[in-house]
Amino acid sequence: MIVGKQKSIAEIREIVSPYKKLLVLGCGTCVKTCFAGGEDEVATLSSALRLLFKKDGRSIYIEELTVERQCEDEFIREAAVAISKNTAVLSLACGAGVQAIARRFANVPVLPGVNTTFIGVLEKQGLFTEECLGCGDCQLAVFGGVCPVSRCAKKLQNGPCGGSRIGKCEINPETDCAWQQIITRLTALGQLDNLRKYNPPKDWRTSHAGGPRKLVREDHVI
Amino acid sequence: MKNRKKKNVFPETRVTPSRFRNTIGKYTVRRNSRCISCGLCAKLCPYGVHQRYENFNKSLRPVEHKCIGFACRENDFFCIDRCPEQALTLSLNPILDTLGDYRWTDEMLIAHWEMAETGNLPAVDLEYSLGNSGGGFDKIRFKLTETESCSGPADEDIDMSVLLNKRSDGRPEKTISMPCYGGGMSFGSTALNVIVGRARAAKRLNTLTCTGEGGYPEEFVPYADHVITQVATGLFGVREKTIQYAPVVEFKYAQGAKPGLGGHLLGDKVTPRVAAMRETVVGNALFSPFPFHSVYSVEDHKKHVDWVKEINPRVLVSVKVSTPSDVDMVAVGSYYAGAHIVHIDGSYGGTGAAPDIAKKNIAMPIEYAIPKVHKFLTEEGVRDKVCLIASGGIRNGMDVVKAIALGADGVVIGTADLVALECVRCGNCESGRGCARGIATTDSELGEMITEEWAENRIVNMYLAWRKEWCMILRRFGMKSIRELVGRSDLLVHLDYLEESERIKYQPAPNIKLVI
Amino acid sequence: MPKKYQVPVKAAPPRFKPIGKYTTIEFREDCAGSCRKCVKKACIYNIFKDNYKHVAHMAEPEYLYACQSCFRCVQECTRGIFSRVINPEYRSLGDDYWQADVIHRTWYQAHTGKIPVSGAGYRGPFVGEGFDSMWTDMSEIVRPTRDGIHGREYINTGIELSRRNSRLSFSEDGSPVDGMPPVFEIPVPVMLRQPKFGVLSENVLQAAVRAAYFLGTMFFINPEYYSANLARFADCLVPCLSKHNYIDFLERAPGIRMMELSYDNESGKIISGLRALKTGLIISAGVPLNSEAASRAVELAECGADTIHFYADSRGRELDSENPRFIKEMIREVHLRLVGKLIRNRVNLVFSGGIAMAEHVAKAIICGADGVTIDIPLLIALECRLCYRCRDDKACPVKIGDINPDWGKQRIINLVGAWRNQLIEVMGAMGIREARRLRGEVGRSMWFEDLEKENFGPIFGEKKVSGLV
Amino acid sequence: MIKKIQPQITLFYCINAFNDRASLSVLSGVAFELKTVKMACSSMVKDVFLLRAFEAGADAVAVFVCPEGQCRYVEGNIRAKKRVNFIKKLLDEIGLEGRRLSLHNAESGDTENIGKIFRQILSDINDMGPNPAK
Amino acid sequence: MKPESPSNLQRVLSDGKFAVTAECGPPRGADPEIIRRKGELLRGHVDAVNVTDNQTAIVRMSSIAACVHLSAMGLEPVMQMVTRDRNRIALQSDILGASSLGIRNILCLSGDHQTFGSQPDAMNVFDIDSVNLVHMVKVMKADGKDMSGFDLISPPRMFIGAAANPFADPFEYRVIRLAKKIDAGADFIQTQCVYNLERFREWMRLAREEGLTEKVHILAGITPLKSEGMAKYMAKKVAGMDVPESVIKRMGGVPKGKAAEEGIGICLETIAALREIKGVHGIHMMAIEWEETVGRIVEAAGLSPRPQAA
Repeated sequence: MIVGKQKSIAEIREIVSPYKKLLVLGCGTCVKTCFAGGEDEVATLSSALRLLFKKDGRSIYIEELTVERQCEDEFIREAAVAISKNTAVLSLACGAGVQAIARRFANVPVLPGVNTTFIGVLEKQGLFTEECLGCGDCQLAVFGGVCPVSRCAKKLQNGPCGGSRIGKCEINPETDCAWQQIITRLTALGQLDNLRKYNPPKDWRTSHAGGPRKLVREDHVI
Repeated sequence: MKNRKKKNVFPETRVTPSRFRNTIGKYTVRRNSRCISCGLCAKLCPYGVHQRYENFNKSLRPVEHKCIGFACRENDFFCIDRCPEQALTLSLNPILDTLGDYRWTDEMLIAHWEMAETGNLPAVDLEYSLGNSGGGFDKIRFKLTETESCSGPADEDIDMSVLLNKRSDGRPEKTISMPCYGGGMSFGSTALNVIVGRARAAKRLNTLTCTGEGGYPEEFVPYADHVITQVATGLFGVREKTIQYAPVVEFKYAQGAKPGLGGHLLGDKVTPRVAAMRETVVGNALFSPFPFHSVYSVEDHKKHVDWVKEINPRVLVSVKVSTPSDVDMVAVGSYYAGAHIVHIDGSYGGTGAAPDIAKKNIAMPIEYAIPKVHKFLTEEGVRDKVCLIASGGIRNGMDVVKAIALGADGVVIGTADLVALECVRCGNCESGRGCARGIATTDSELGEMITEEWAENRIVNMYLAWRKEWCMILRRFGMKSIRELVGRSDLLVHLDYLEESERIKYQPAPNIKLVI
Repeated sequence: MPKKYQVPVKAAPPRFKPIGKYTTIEFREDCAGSCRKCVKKACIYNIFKDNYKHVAHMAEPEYLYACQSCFRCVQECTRGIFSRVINPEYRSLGDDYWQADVIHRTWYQAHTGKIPVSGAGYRGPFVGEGFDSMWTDMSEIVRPTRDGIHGREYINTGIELSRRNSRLSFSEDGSPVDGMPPVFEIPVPVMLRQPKFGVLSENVLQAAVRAAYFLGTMFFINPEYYSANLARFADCLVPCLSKHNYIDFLERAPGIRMMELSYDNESGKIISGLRALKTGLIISAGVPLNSEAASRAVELAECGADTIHFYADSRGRELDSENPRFIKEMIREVHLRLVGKLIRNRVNLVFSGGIAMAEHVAKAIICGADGVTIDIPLLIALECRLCYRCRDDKACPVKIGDINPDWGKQRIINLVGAWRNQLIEVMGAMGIREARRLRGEVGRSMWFEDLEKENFGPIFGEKKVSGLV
Repeated sequence: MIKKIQPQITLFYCINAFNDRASLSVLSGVAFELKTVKMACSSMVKDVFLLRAFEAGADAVAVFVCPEGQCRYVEGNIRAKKRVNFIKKLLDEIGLEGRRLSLHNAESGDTENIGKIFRQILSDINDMGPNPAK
Repeated sequence: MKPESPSNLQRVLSDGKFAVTAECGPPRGADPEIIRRKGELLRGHVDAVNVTDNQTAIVRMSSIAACVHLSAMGLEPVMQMVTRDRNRIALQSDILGASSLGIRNILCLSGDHQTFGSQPDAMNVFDIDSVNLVHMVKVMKADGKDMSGFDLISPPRMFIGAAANPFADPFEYRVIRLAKKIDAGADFIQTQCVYNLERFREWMRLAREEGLTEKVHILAGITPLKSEGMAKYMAKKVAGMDVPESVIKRMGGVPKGKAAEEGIGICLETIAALREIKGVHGIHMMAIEWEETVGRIVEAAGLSPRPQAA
């Protein structure tokens, strides 16, 4: 899932301050799961903003709504009425959701309330870890299911750097060394030979290096 | 002799766990984030509270209903103390506050779920034989004997069978292999898979179940030898054919939970198939009349009985009546009109939907009706000619034998079957889309939550557990057959009728003030 | 065929969310609820979705308590984040007589006008104090109507409030000596009475009085609360007067058909005097239900009261006693005393206090009452939570004082309608077609003590524990 | 004429920790308004309820929870504590002062302690002044 | 400059002599004098001077420029190049440029992560990793092609070095990785500082077993310790460093003024031990901001004078 983190109140205050009527729009999928933009966060943030502005002696009208997904038209549509009643939308979705809303409603300022951080998983309660960079060329089969592109600080393709120590990454002793994990796992799987092979430089065209990406499924286009 | 062979039919237990991911137990075991998934608890616990998939290195949520609780402290496998990270906590499950009621306590429900899962009496310290109602069965106990004899006949040598036809009228001398059979639950009120599952269970246990008044769905045909056709006032789905299928036909005059009221099926439950079966319109609420339009007297009643006997010469006739103050007369009248089985249904019984005022206030509890009818039939000299079946508020295995000792030949069970299928007795059987747990509903989605096989296994398991309890009681009194227990009220005591010094020898009933 | 009495009920939704019984505790941190199998989305009662709708508007978490207790969210949540609890407000709702579920069911009936129906069996104690220690009878075959719930309009729940002469005397020329006494009937054996506490604003009084008027029953009112606004409903008003003010009041309030005189030792005289003065006025005597009740009943019956109205306390207990008896026994005593004196048929007995549920009406009548009056249920119908804060002049949590009288009227009509239907339920099961025939029919009821003695006595011997528990 | 405004306190309490409103009578004589919300477990306080209490005009919000390790729901009071801490931070960010929100382990009948807690809250309000977002 | 002339370092090593290299960090400024002064300190004591490439992710004079300054002084530079800051295009272009300026040695590294440096907010590149870089240089040199396969008009001449850290985890994999670098085209290997001789010996043993010492020249890293504090710092804070407790104790066991001497003593002992290990073909001195000590150590270790360039 996409992991995000709500922006600081100070920052949100800054970006919403020009507006008098604000729709706080949550998204019920990824950012809900990481507690950044679901119904509860919408309610909490709205309440906090009301308090904030009231304290400053300003009046602001805040409406709350959460749709299932802000990245799909069917669900975006459900917000149309609420959006039309407000002068701006504070979207608590990931960047994709913010832009999807912005694109669908040409005349409405759409403001981000969440920093989209990464594609990751809930490792355990309260701990989200990055697991994928979306590089567009998945080589997990070689690496025993552990991705050095997203999980190695140096994206090394040919083994750990000299900083790996007791299974931890040199840049942060709390971070597991991806290569240690790759090696452990391949050892367990009896596939350590994968690592003797030279991995040529990665083709980054499928990643951000290629500019904004598109995925076209010709079979779906009529 | 064919029947004698059948009496000790003893189907095997098929372990059948809950349909739901999280079980409800008396205790709650929580694992906090300190857990390092070392797997020690899974190795330690012999009850299977902590489970692990072989190939999955995270611990699973504890299977709480298997936990034996604080008593486990004595054991060297007590997971709470042994956990190297102190990641486990044990406490009484606070959810119990919201489960159960005065008659079916939380522990009784949980215990029955466990019986239905395993076919055994629970290992957890649950009080499953006594409710919290403060009267009736909950104050009646079997007398203590000098020695709690463990010897005696083995379970499989104890005869639990009941003879249904005692009239010697040339009709089959049908027996069922245990002293209870299933009460009527109509097609329409209860999910089809549930009632078919009950029929399958009845076949495996060699007992009976009953159609209720909703007609005879063809799914019953393979189990026809074990399905009673009910003829109720609505006469829904009653056809010559369905009378001919049946080993027993039951005339339902009244139902304990709503005496004086006909059945009531809300419009929502009348799906196309239900409507077709009942020859009515989809979505129309159905009120059965009360009573039979053609019955004004015992003579009229006799005509009914004769009519059925004429259609099916092998059929036995049961008459189901409620428990008014003259229930004894009614019972005798039924017998004289030709009934083989007199079935009295007490006021605290279960139902799909009934006005609260009726469930609580009308007609007498079965605990009074059984001795009353038994005594009267005996005095009339016809007790040996009729099979007296009791129902309505008979919840558990001990209630069954208490009812028999009070004078019944056997009992009819309804609610307990549903509890085996994980009914929580929330009471919303008829509201909205029907039972949220997929039992008493015809909703297209909810009605598919249960499979026939699952229902069958759970019900069979529960009765196998009960049978173990019955055997213990019979052994205690040196009996080899449940028939020896009938009317042996001398073996019973009632706590309110004992001197203080005597009373303290008996297990007191739970006496908890509930929020109702 | 005469027009049959029916109570037209129609939904009158509550203004405030009723205090619900259950809700879930969720450890939300364990899951954010975006799972495909999320039980919050699957709840068949839609509780969680509704809760979110409310969260934007509510200051207090009351709306959370709408759970129907099916346990599916608890059992199916993939992360097991739910536990269930009882609403602490529900726990403290009412008291051990006016129990939370009684209040709840009253709210339901006032809301819908339907009788409370549920599945599964009875869930309460085997037997209880007071009315809970008796059961009503039923008949397998005899039925007042032969068509299930249809044809019920032929069951008559009406009672009389006027005096009945046991026989007519004629003079030698064949003409009746006394004039035919007026016959005064109400269609339900339930009358309303002004509550002793509560926010009794004009709106509340209007609601109750209009409901009584509409139902054709009576409303017992404290004369201080009488105002000209109520004059057009005079037909249904019964002012509760004393010897000091009855003359003034009767002059001030025209059109009154029935009055009540609170009992004292001059009551007999006053009643005789009034009878002569105001022929046609129905006179009730208001009597405290204490140890003297039965003898006063005899006295009042003999001096010509139409109706004797006994007041127990709010929990249905005998007054002025250290060891009070329950209204059920008191009704028996008064009724049997009059029967013994052969004057039961002269008067009507109405009892008040502790009538909390429809079944109490039926049981009170079986014990020997003609009818009952209710007060606290009226307040509950208007959403009262029996918090008694009004007694300390604190604000009513449900703002009863501000109700719309039409809404309040409908709520009370719904309640009485639902009670009447339940009374019919009981009468139907018993095979009784007239509420008047139910009076004193103890033979058609079953009492705990009798059943125990009759059925358990021969088995268990002598009962060593007195009482019920 | 200036009407002295009484401080308003909203109290969320777990009925297992504290269900004894009578013990609040120790505070009689102290002028403040108290609004109470009882909960079956302190974990029923959601972030948003705490904020709404402030929106409704509370000058301070107190949460009474069971002593650690004694929660009927095992970790309800810990959850409550974490949520309260989260909201405290949020209040600081808003500029409402996190001190306005406090969590206490309470035990029924310990009137002395309860009195102390309330006096502390009142003196805090006195320091901070009324809720500026009223 | 004759393009075919090999580097001095290559010649020393291929002659089977025990090589000495030293590290020299370019200044955080544009003044060439500083690098010249450092070079002067090393002159005559070493066979080549490693010039770091924005070491520890702190901005310094570019490695190429510093190399040219040293080269002009007659010292032989080893240009270090990290993949952190340049993508493959810049790397190749810089290699061609360096070659054109007469730089004949390259040490291919991935580079310290920018979070350790002065500008942790920088974007890193890591387009390719160090093994890829080794391979890339090898292909450019041997096949005369750039990464796209384009024939270079004149291929760069480079003696290709790579780094190895025998002390990092997972230990078993370290030798595999060494082999990988060798296969990719490394001619020589410079290791992380050796304090833990035991572990280094073990690593060398594994490398010998794999036959790697036959294919490549291994230069063991040496860093003289100045103080106990430095020893502790290196042990705890510097990634990939293995300073055994015994060494720290030894440093702490002498009076403060004598600590530097003790550090040098440890160095000398280490060098003596290293020379006994089969397959170690030289040492690489990393005297961090202490270049003046290199000469002393080399002399004391009996490695002076260095063979003269032909």
